[in-house]
Amino acid sequence: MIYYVAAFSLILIGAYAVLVKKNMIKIVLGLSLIDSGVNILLVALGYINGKTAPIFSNPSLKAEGMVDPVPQALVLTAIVIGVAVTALALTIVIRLHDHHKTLDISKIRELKW
Amino acid sequence: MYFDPVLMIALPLFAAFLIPLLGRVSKEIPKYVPVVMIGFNLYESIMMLPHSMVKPIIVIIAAWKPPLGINLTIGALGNVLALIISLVGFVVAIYNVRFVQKEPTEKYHMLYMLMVAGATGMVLTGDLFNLFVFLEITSISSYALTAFIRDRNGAEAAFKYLLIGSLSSTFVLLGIALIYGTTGTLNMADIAEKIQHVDSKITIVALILLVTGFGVESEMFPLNGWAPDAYSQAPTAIGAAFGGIVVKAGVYALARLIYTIFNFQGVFFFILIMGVITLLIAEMSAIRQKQLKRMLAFSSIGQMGLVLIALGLATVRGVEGGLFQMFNHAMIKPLLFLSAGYLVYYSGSKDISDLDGMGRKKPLLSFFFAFGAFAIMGLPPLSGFWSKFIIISETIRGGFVVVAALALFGSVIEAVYYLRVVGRLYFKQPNESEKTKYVHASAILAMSVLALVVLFAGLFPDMVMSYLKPAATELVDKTAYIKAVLTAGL
Amino acid sequence: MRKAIAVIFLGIIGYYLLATFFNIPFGIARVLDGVGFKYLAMGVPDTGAANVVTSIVVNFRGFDTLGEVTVLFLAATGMGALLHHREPMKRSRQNASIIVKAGARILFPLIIILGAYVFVHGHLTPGGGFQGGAIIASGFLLMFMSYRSYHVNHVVISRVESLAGSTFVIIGLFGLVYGHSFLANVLPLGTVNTLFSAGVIPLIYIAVGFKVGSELTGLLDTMLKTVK
Amino acid sequence: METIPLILLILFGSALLSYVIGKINFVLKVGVALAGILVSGYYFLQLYGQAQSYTFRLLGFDIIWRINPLSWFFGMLIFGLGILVAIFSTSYMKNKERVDFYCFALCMTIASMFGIVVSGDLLSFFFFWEIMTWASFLMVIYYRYEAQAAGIKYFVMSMIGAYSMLIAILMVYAQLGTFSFDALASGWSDFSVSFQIALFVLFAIGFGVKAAVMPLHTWAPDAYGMSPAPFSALFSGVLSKMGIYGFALLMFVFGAGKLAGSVTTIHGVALPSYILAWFGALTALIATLIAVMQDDAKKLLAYSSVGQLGYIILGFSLNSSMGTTAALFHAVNHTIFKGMLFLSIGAVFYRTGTRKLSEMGGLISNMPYTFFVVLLGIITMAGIPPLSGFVGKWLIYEALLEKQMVLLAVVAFMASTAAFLYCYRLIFTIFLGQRPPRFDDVKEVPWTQRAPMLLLSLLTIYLGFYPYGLLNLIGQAESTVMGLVPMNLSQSILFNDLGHVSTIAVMNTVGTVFVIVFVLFNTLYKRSRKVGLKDIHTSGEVPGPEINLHYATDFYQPFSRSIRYVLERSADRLYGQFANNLEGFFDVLRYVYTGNAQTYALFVIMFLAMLLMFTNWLI
Amino acid sequence: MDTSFNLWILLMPFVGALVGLTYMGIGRRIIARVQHRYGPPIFQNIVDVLKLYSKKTAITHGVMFHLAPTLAITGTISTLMFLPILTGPHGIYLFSFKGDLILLMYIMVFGCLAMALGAGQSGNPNSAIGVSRGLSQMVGYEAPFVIAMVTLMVQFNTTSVHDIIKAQDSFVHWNMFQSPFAFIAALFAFLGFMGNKPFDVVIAPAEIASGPPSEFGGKYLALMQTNRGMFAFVKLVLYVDLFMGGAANFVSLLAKTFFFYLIPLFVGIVNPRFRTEQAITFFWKWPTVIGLLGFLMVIL
Repeated sequence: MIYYVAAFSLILIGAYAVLVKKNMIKIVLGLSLIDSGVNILLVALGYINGKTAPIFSNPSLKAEGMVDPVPQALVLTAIVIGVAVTALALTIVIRLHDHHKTLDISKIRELKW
Repeated sequence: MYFDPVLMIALPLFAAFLIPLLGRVSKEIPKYVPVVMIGFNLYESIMMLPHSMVKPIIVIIAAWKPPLGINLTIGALGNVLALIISLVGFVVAIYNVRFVQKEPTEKYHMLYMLMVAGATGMVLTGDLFNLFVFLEITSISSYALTAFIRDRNGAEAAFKYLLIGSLSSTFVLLGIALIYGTTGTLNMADIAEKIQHVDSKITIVALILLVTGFGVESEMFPLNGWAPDAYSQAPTAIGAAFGGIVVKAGVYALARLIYTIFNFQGVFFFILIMGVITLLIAEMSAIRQKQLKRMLAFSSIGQMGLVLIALGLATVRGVEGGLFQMFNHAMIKPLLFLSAGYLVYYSGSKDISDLDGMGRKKPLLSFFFAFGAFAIMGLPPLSGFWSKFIIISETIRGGFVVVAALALFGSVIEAVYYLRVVGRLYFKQPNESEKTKYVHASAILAMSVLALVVLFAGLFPDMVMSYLKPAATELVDKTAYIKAVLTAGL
Repeated sequence: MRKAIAVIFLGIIGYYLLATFFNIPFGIARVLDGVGFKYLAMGVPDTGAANVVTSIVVNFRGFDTLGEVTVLFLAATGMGALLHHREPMKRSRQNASIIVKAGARILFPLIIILGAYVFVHGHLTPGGGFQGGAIIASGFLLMFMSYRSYHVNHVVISRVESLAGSTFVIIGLFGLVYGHSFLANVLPLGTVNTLFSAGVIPLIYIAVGFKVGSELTGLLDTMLKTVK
Repeated sequence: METIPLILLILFGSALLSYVIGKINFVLKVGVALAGILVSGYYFLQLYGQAQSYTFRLLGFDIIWRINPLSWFFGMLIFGLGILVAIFSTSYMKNKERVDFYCFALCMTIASMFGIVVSGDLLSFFFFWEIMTWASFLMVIYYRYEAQAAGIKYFVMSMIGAYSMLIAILMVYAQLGTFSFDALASGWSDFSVSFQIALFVLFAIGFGVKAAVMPLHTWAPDAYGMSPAPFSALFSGVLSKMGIYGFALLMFVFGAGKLAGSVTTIHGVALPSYILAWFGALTALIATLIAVMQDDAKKLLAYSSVGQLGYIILGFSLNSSMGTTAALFHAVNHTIFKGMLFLSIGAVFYRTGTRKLSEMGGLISNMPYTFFVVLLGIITMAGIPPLSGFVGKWLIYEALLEKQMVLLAVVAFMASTAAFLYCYRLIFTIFLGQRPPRFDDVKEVPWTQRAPMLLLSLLTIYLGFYPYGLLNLIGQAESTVMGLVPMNLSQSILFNDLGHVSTIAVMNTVGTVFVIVFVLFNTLYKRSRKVGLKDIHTSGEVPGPEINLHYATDFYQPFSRSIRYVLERSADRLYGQFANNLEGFFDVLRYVYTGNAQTYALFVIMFLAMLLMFTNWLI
Repeated sequence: MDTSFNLWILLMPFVGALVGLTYMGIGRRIIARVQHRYGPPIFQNIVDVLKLYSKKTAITHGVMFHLAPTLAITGTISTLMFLPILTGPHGIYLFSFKGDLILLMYIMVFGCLAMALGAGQSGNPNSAIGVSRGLSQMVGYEAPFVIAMVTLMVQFNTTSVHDIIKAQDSFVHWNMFQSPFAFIAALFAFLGFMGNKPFDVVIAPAEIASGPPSEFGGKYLALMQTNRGMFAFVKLVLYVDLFMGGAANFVSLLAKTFFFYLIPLFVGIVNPRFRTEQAITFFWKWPTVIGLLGFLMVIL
């Protein structure tokens, strides 16, 4: 259970950062926090008590003794997506900084109504 | 004869990887690669149309049968939407060839092609996580394209879109995690079958997470904060593409969700209500807009609201109307955006008030804009009328007379602000006419293709409807879909 | 004010999500006939890869990985498009201390070898293309941080990137032409736990490794270009 | 190829053709338009007695196009005035620009009107209704720059009308599952009372906008005023009749008249139609009072036609055979004299270039034919006996008295007397009185414009003398389509259990008396001396050329002071204010998009939280 | 058609004109008597008309001006034709069986329109102002008149004048007593019709030089005067038919019509002139209210 709680607390802290923090870099950090939270959750879903990683390094290992591999595959993809989004977000933050000379998101509100 | 449908996604990706290499060879080639690739997609979806009407074409990837491997299910619905996306993509690609002058054109074309490929992927895939991956491809390319114009607002719009888009993708991921946690499979048909046995408390939360995620992409009311900025600040061609492609894929995903995967009756009524609210608020804020493109953005959100209403009706005829409306919107909105782009380009400023008398200086452009405006308002001889008529008749048949009245009130508002712009084009004294720049031939070709399709669909609606009926039936009763997918391998 | 609203609503969401997740029992195999256990059962015999996760990532759900690679490619092109020749910001950046420079010179080749090892043995040991590429990129990051003047030749990076990406797709097309579906495993599986086993998987993972490695270094390079 | 789709094809074809070929030269475009209308008119005449019908399926709905006496009757109006307007506009539009746009809109409007009249089911009815709306909208905005406001107001109001009608149509479709008229006619009685009333109100709003019933009429003066003269003749003459055709359908073919059984009735008429009667009567009175005060000729005629339409609606809502005959007869009258007057105003505008009554005067010697046409026009409009106007008025009063509707009769009478005021104002300020020097060399309009006007005026005389041909046609339409007992015209006099008038006797007496007096008066005396215009009794000193002796501005100043109350209440300003604060409300709504990315993110989170709470509470 | 009928058709206009003019002569003498002077002989009006007829020359301002008097006279004569003048055994009905009350109400306007058109073409601003005042006032007094007429029609459930006359068979059943409110409203309207003092703003002698007919001279004026006389006679006969059960023989016709002629005369003598809007609002206040009271009587 503790893993779920950990994952969700990570997600909520990240979301809090996104919603409240003014500095855009912190927002992007919040986003990546949420990503990592979700990833932890995904892996936790696949875990089965008392079983090992799904790698048949030596023939003696049996299929029953292994954890569910699919969430781990999904996490792999999710992490890379997280990286891509964060990279793009940071580029856009750089561009915004070029134009607006500030990182405070509440100051960048020209497109409204 | 059609090639293996997976090429519709594989080839564009392959071309995207190759463009940097080709770029070295000669500066000109990247410009035409998207046209070729999306043209191939168009050819492919047209050729597949007769087959998919009869029985969904199941394409197995990596030689593993559906529940294990990923598969593309090209049913009537998927095929129709793929056709729409590739048609709009093709037309806008033609428009792009000449319109994009700014330096990293090579990268622009790559991003554009991948966006179209991502959207096609979303529409065709039969696997939930694969849908998420293609959603990510489409949204990331849209983030990059929104910020493509190097001015103050482009980056701001892109950041808003990115922030909300990534939030939505996390919710989708959470939803997928929840579904996998309870059903243990990722194939849509498989999930649809196994979801009944799961305790309804969990499935409803999964549904909410997924609906919120895809709702952001299909511009439901509280979630569409990003849409007006993204549409208006993106380059013209991309604005048109947003309306025609990205949002379509989002709405398809939402429809696939509520119709096939979950069967929870309350959600239809909820979608209906959200559709009406989206329509009204979008139309009401559109009427007060000062800038042309931002007004078109709001009107596009309004049209999506109408589609959501149609989807919320949960009857075959209603879904048919929704699909027809999607088709019309996909044809008309790019026409409006492209002509608006040129009008803004010539009048020098984005504001509507500076469009006075453009009807005199640029008669052809203003004619296209007026034609689009008349079509979107739903005036009889054009196709907009039929789709709106079917949707409203189905809403009233479903008993939601108040909803129908509100939708009609929305379209009256829409008529007002479109007429104001058309009026300004034709009826105001043209201010002094500075040097007249000519309109690129490729743009004219693109717009006239769209206009002809709209007129043709308006005069012969039965032709279009004959393809939409099987699509709607396939969406509404999911048993056929599940059976087709799960027995594909045997 | 905004803080209060945010906390309240996040609390509500947290409460409800946790409530639903508590219904999902942790740590026991909830769904017996789930896809995961099928993969475990047929993972080794059918794909020949010892590491079942790799076989899922590359073979069973290879299409996802293709999408995956395009996402990364997109991020790289996006960054390239957005940060196109803008004049870099003026910020002082002095060289790292001598210890770091010396250490970096020694460690750099080792890191590259480790990365290569990881993505070559993707189908045997834990890790694979993505992890290996990341390690290689971290090696380059080390060099960037230690030497102020160090920068990578961008043309080579993008060429490697495209080549790797296109090899991935070409292998897929091979599957289509020879096997009966895109990304099908065409080469012989070979014996389990040996280097040349599990057919196409190692080839794909090597391509992915190169791609991820070059892309991440490319990202770092464009980021660094923004600062003189 | 059956005649009905053939006619429609020709009309729509000629519309497109005249626009496309129009680019080449002038004669072709107007020629094509005129040819198109003439040929389809010829085919239409062949349809006289037949009851043809042509059905096909479209989008899963079945479309029926049929012709029956009632639709033939209205088709006659369309083609009658349509052909004359086309002939008139061949010369009127000679040197104007954008004539191909004009011909396109003209043909499209005529085609869509014919479509409405011919359609046998609600879907094609609505389809052509919308085409008519935007085709006439194109025409209203013909004079580009100042016509935009009028055009948008017209378009929005007719959209509102059309959409309320759409809701009614679809409610019917929801209940009956089919659009066809006869299914609706048979199914109408077994709807619940509240459903019937809802349908009645929605349809009434839809048709009321087009027939310019009082609260919904604000678009009419601007739209008629702004559109080019020949089209405004068609606009008020025939286009408003489509609203009347709608009412005819609603009251009799759909059977809203049978509503009486289930709803409280007054004087044997169901409450909703009684209220409609009051709307019609008040429209007649108030529109006429406003018309008296207008200075622009077209606005005056526009308000007057709103008033006359009020009469027709009054006739329909009486739900009696006499009432319907009165309404249909008056509809024909209205088309004829409104067509005449608008065409003659157009002719005057064609020559003098101005429509303001105060700027004109004394054109009788310059344009005698137009004067004669306007004279006959106002005599018919005021309903003075020898001409056909009186017959229409007589039928309406008989119908009202037959139903013992006393107050309505008084209001109708008052409206027709007040009508007399603006008739005189129209003819006096333009043709009589002193002529401003700049109009001295004004010539008469060419024959292509005079012929249609004169033809129409001869028609009023013929109908005044022998209306029974037309009354038979109406009787035929009533008995077959509307299920009403037509008026008996046995002894070829207007007969009703209350009283009777022999129109032949009236015409004969007036004619012979005039001839006798004229002969007596002229032969006994040699010709009298003609004096110049300025040579008048001004007690001695001769008025100089610059003194304006033409009393035209503020013609009914004392009268306007006495009806000040009515003039202040203008529905137009009311709608204007309503639209403004509606738009103000929209403005407030727009501020939801604050522009701050975090607020949007907060919206998403709130949406999710609300949803979770709601569904959790639900399950 | 028997000869007496043809004879009456030719004679009746002249009889009407003579009776009308003599009433006007008598009226002028009565007004003079009230103003302490003798006033001209009774047949003064007839003599003036004959003098005007004998005039050789006359000026005209155009076609409409020339036709106006003829049309006016035609209007009045044709109204006369449709009016049952003498009821009873050997009554004079002329064409009255061919038309009904609504026809009469409308054909009376024919004459006024003709005169208005003539005045319009005369080019004299005074006549134009006179016409506009006349028309506005007409709308004023039309209200009570119409209410009275409609009450009668609804009460006897007929629109033909003959049935109304038949319904008033005996003295007691005259409409004057049967429907008093309608009668009073009609009387107020009658004041407006006759255009005497309180409501003579139309021809206001001082202000606008005798209003519409100011430009008419010579034989046109003559025709105008005969028309005024005949029109007065027509209105009197109509009122007699409607409210006094029509006249059996000529003497009772003269008596009844003279009784009606005196009412506006006496009212005119004592009252100053109303402005146009005062006149209109006057007619729309009390007379209309009384008329509506008549309604309630009929409906209940």
